[in-house]
Amino acid sequence: MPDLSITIAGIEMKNPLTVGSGTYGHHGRFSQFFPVETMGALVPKTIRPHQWPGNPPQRVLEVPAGLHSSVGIPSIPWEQFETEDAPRLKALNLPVIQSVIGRTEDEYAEVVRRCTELDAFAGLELNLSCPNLKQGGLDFGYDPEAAFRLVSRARQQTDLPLIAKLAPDYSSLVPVAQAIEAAGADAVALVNAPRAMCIDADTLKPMIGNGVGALSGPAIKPMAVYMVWTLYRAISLPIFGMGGVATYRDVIEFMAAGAAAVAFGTVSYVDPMALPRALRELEAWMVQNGIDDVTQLVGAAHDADFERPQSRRVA
Amino acid sequence: MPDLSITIAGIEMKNPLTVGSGTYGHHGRFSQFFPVETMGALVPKTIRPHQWPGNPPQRVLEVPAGLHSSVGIPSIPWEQFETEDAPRLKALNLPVIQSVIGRTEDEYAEVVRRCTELDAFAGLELNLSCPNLKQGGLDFGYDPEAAFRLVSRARQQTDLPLIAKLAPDYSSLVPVAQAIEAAGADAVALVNAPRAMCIDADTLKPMIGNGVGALSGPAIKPMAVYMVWTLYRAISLPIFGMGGVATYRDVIEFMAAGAAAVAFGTVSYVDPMALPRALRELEAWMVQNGIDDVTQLVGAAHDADFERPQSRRVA
Amino acid sequence: MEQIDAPVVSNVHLTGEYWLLEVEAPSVAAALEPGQFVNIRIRDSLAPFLRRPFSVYRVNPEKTRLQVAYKILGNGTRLMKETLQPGTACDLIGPLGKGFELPEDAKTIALVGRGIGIAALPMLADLAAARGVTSHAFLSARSRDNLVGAEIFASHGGQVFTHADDTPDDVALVTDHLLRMAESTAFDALYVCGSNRLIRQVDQLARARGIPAQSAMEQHMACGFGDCHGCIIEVNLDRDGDTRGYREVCHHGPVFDTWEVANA
Amino acid sequence: MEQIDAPVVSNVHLTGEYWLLEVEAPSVAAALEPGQFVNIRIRDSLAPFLRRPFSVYRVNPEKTRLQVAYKILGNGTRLMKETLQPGTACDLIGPLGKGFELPEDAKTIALVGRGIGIAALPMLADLAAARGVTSHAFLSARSRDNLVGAEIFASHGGQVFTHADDTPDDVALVTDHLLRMAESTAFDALYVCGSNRLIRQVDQLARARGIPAQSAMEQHMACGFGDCHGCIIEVNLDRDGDTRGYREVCHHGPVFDTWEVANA
Ligand SMILES: Cc1cc2nc3c(=O)[nH]c(=O)nc-3n(C[C@H](O)[C@H](O)[C@H](O)COP(=O)(O)OP(=O)(O)OC[C@H]3O[C@@H](n4cnc5c(N)ncnc54)[C@H](O)[C@@H]3O)c2cc1C
Ligand SMILES: Cc1cc2nc3c(=O)[nH]c(=O)nc-3n(C[C@H](O)[C@H](O)[C@H](O)COP(=O)(O)OP(=O)(O)OC[C@H]3O[C@@H](n4cnc5c(N)ncnc54)[C@H](O)[C@@H]3O)c2cc1C
Ligand SMILES: Cc1cc2nc3c(=O)[nH]c(=O)nc-3n(C[C@H](O)[C@H](O)[C@H](O)COP(=O)(O)O)c2cc1C
Ligand SMILES: Cc1cc2nc3c(=O)[nH]c(=O)nc-3n(C[C@H](O)[C@H](O)[C@H](O)COP(=O)(O)O)c2cc1C
Ligand code: FES
Ligand code: FES
Repeated sequence: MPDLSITIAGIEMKNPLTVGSGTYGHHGRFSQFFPVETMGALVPKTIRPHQWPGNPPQRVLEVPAGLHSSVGIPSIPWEQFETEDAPRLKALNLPVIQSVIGRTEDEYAEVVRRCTELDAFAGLELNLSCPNLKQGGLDFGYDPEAAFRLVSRARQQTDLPLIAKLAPDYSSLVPVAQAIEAAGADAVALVNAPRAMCIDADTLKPMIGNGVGALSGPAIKPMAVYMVWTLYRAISLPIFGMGGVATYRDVIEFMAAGAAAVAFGTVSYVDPMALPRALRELEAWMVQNGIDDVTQLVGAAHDADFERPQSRRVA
Repeated sequence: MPDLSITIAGIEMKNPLTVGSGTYGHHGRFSQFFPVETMGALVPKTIRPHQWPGNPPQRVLEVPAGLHSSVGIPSIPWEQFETEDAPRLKALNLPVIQSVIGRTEDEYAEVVRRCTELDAFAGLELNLSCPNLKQGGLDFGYDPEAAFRLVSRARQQTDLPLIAKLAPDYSSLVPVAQAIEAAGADAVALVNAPRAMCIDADTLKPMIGNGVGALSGPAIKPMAVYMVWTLYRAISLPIFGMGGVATYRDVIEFMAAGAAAVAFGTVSYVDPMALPRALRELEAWMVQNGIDDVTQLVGAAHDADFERPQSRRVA
Repeated sequence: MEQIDAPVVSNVHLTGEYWLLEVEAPSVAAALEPGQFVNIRIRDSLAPFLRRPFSVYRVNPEKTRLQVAYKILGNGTRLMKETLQPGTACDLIGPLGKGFELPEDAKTIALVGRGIGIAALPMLADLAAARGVTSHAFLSARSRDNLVGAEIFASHGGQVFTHADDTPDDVALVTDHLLRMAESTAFDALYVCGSNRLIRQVDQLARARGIPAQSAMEQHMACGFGDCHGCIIEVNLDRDGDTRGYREVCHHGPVFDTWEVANA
Repeated sequence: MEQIDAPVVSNVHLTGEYWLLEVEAPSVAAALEPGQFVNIRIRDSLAPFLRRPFSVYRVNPEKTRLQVAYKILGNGTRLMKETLQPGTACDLIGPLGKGFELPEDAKTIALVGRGIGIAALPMLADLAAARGVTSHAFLSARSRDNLVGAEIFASHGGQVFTHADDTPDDVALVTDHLLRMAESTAFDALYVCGSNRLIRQVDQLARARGIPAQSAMEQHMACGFGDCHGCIIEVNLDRDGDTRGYREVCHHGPVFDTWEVANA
């Protein structure tokens, strides 16, 4: 029996598989295709510190090898999250990493503090894909200084492992990740779904209610793998890799690029058993290839003589 | 008969369709599926000012709804380009916009000067997707200052219409485009194919000889449309739009987002008649919808009350 | 709700623009209620990428098979017609969503459908018949040959009124028949699917009579089982329409009370 | 070179892991030379996205049809087997690339193939026979039932030597047969496809005898017609291998002289 367990950002996962926030269940409620405890850790949908209905319809649309969506992170009232969802999540027999977002630095700090107080989570993920309206609408996660401040303030609010989640951006990727590392995050997660738009040739208007949406699914995988590979060379923090993962081979691909844990996202809508199947097949593949510890795969695609920056905070 | 002609960056095109540099023919030689004069303008593959063999094999790979490639812009010796290709291009009965690249600012300026002297082209396209090795390998096209200097120097070397071609990058998109506009370019082209990587789960190594490659084809279209839409709101320069275009509906989509001309790229490898078919169908669609001038489509997806920045240099 | 590989029994032309897919799916068929839907993965492939949601048209009396009546619209339904043939299996998730409620004491109901929206109603007619409830059907379509399943409604003994846009008759909307019949008939509940105009008319009649009315709704879906938050429509949260909110069609619906969706 | 919709005549199991597709393609078949290839779009769809290149196995005597022998490898070839059935048409570009050169004065040639590489050779054997050239075939595969097309080579009267890895015999490589025969036979040209080891052996023999030798090569392709620069392999630019360079398989090849590719 190969060892599939990993420790990432101090969180012990019995296997490296998890889910992309927002793609598996509402906060405390999940589809029941397989036991949630099958995965190594659960990342529920991002929660806001205030109620929010989300974006207007139409919210989802099929695009080539992917999904175009703009859900807008609807959030239930905080009291409901606190009294209904959090206890249900806490009762689960696996680490739960709650994803959070705010519209301002203060809101980010606020939701981190509140989530910490709930004492229900193994870690917190900061969803940095929020437009920073004070700075012309560029995502917090695209701006090294904004990201540094956000993570620093979150760090002050919590002793829980902190993961910062980035959307793909070529030019800011490395400086932002370095800023996040310097600010005391314990891990990074990437990629969040990049921004996208589809225009209807009949109406000449955007097809999604919000106009601008995201792109996810297999279409983005080659970009996501490149981003993980690049960050693995640039920072010492462990990486939650994702973007179009669908099979055990995709899991291996992301791990070889440098991810310590790998998340299933959009694929679960289409093939809800993709994660448990990949887990089984990953294990079989390891047996077949004589790999007895899954951590051996992490970063395996980097040149033999390549040395990773040394990890500072993380075991 | 609807009017399909456009004038972009001072270049008169009898229709808005063109090809993405590098996806239609070698410099002076094209596949003969349809007369090259069918399109509104021809953009041949990027030329370097010096000979270069290009990247090692394997160079291309199928990925979900797209192509992963790393050809590396092989270039024939300049003398050969000058004596064989340029005359052939000049003899064509359509505007030819030659794409150029350098490894340094000096090389960019040099190749712009030389191409201008050939007196064979209707315009020049600066391919800014070259890693700026002096600046840590970030593409010139991701750095507003580098892009400003490149375009300014190119501007000094030529009176030909100058088009700057960008790869997709969320955070630098607008500042770079503004820098390009300020430096005197006549148009922008986007998107070049974003960087990507595929790792083989059998060997745990990248599948492409160069390790890092590009992603092109329908997979990237929703991102490309978003980028065009964003730039249309931010700058006044006309836009050559591309990224995954395959049908006349994609042409309409890019034009509605803000492109004045639209380029067919990867699709031509799979469906070499895609461009002439789209042209026919676009015209039929215009007749059916009572649109008598194709320029009416440009930017049609923007809100009725949205006003575009005023064009400075361009008719 | 479960995911199964349902062997295809048949996949044949139904009428007009519609096809009928029948699959072997005992566990799903046995659990299905009228108005619920299934979500079909047409091919294990990236194109089409998403599943396609369809109302269940009918379940056989043994509850071992289910039928879907579908219209060829785009790439997914075209491939559905071409590739789901006997000998293959169909990857299907179901039953999904919340079905129609047939009040315990109902005696007479009206089923109002337009176009492919009619496909959500035969199973309800079957249930009504089984419970001894009389159902009258009011069907409309753009053309006569697209009046899907009229014979099913007729077979249960209720009246069937039809209206086709391409055939001149004495009504403007098929609901004119409904309103006329309602003058002399006490309906206990109304059901509607396929047109916002019909929903509004049915809702008005229901309000006037103080009887329940429900409608099956559609929205683009990514998952179909409540995970993606993708399939919302805006609904009335109160009968006066003073407060509005979003509800997921796959989870709170596809069946809504007409007062919720009358101005959707 | 042209793009056509070629009606499928048949698509049947050939032997071992191989299938045989036959299509109606008069203009392409008439223009084809042995060693050239066609590029097939299996479906008008995003999956598979790229075309798939295949050597032409044979052309019928009337030159109206062409055959492709293919191995089920991945998604593309699997769909090729499943969907290209009589009644459908196959979107095909061809003839592509540069074929084999058969010297005007050749009398005796050797054809050496391994695995699916053999599929590039029958058309050359047919041409040789038509020109009165004797061709001897040297075929190897992993297993006996994968020795594609042995009967074709035999039908032209030359000798056919085979070697299957799963069947013990007296040679290590099928080229051992070639070397033995070469002791008593004056070959005028050698042709090889399917294995780098075989190419090296054939190249050595050709160099020793001062005769031409050619090999058909493979590389991943995006376009197949010279537009993408994608399908290069590294080749010797001189016979000593002192200078090396890249050449596109679809344009300069797929047939190369063995000295070009002996250490590819
Ligand atoms: C609960 C529910 C029940 C339905 N029942 C039926 C039925 O019984 N018979 C029937 O013919 N159709 C039904 N539909 C509509 C059916 O789902 C669409 O016609 C089908 O998805 C079209 O797929 P396509 O690939 O052919 O079309 P395309 O237009 O190519 O599809 C592109 C995308 O849009 C989505 N889409 C297109 N139209 C609709 C629609 N009306 N509703 C939701 N998504 C859509 C597709 O699912 C796909 O993701 C139902 C829809 C829902 C939500
Ligand atoms: C000039 C030429 C002639 C060929 N002749 C034949 C033939 O006669 N019979 C035959 O069975 N095969 C032949 N091949 C190989 C054939 O193209 C591949 O087996 C086929 O493309 C595999 O597709 P797939 O989708 O089943 O496999 P996958 O592995 O799923 O394909 C994934 C991608 O890799 C490419 N690919 C995989 N293997 C090869 C390969 N060996 N060469 C080039 N591209 C590859 C595919 O085209 C596709 O783009 C030839 C290849 C070339 C270049
Ligand atoms: C419908 C939808 C909703 C999502 N919601 C969230 C979210 O709330 N928070 C978040 O961090 N990421 C969210 N994501 C992004 C995913 O977690 C993931 O990062 C992204 O989709 C890329 O992975 P994939 O291609 O495998 O889906 C969402 C994605 C989709 C498609
Ligand atoms: C194989 C290949 C080679 C390319 N070569 C060039 C090039 O030389 N110069 C350039 O500016 N863009 C080049 N491109 C990018 C295309 O012109 C285009 O910008 C990009 O592929 C996006 O469009 P598409 O998705 O329609 O292909 C190349 C793309 C491919 C796939
Ligand atoms: S379709 Fe995913 S929540 Fe309804
Ligand atoms: S496959 Fe495109 S150049 Fe050879």
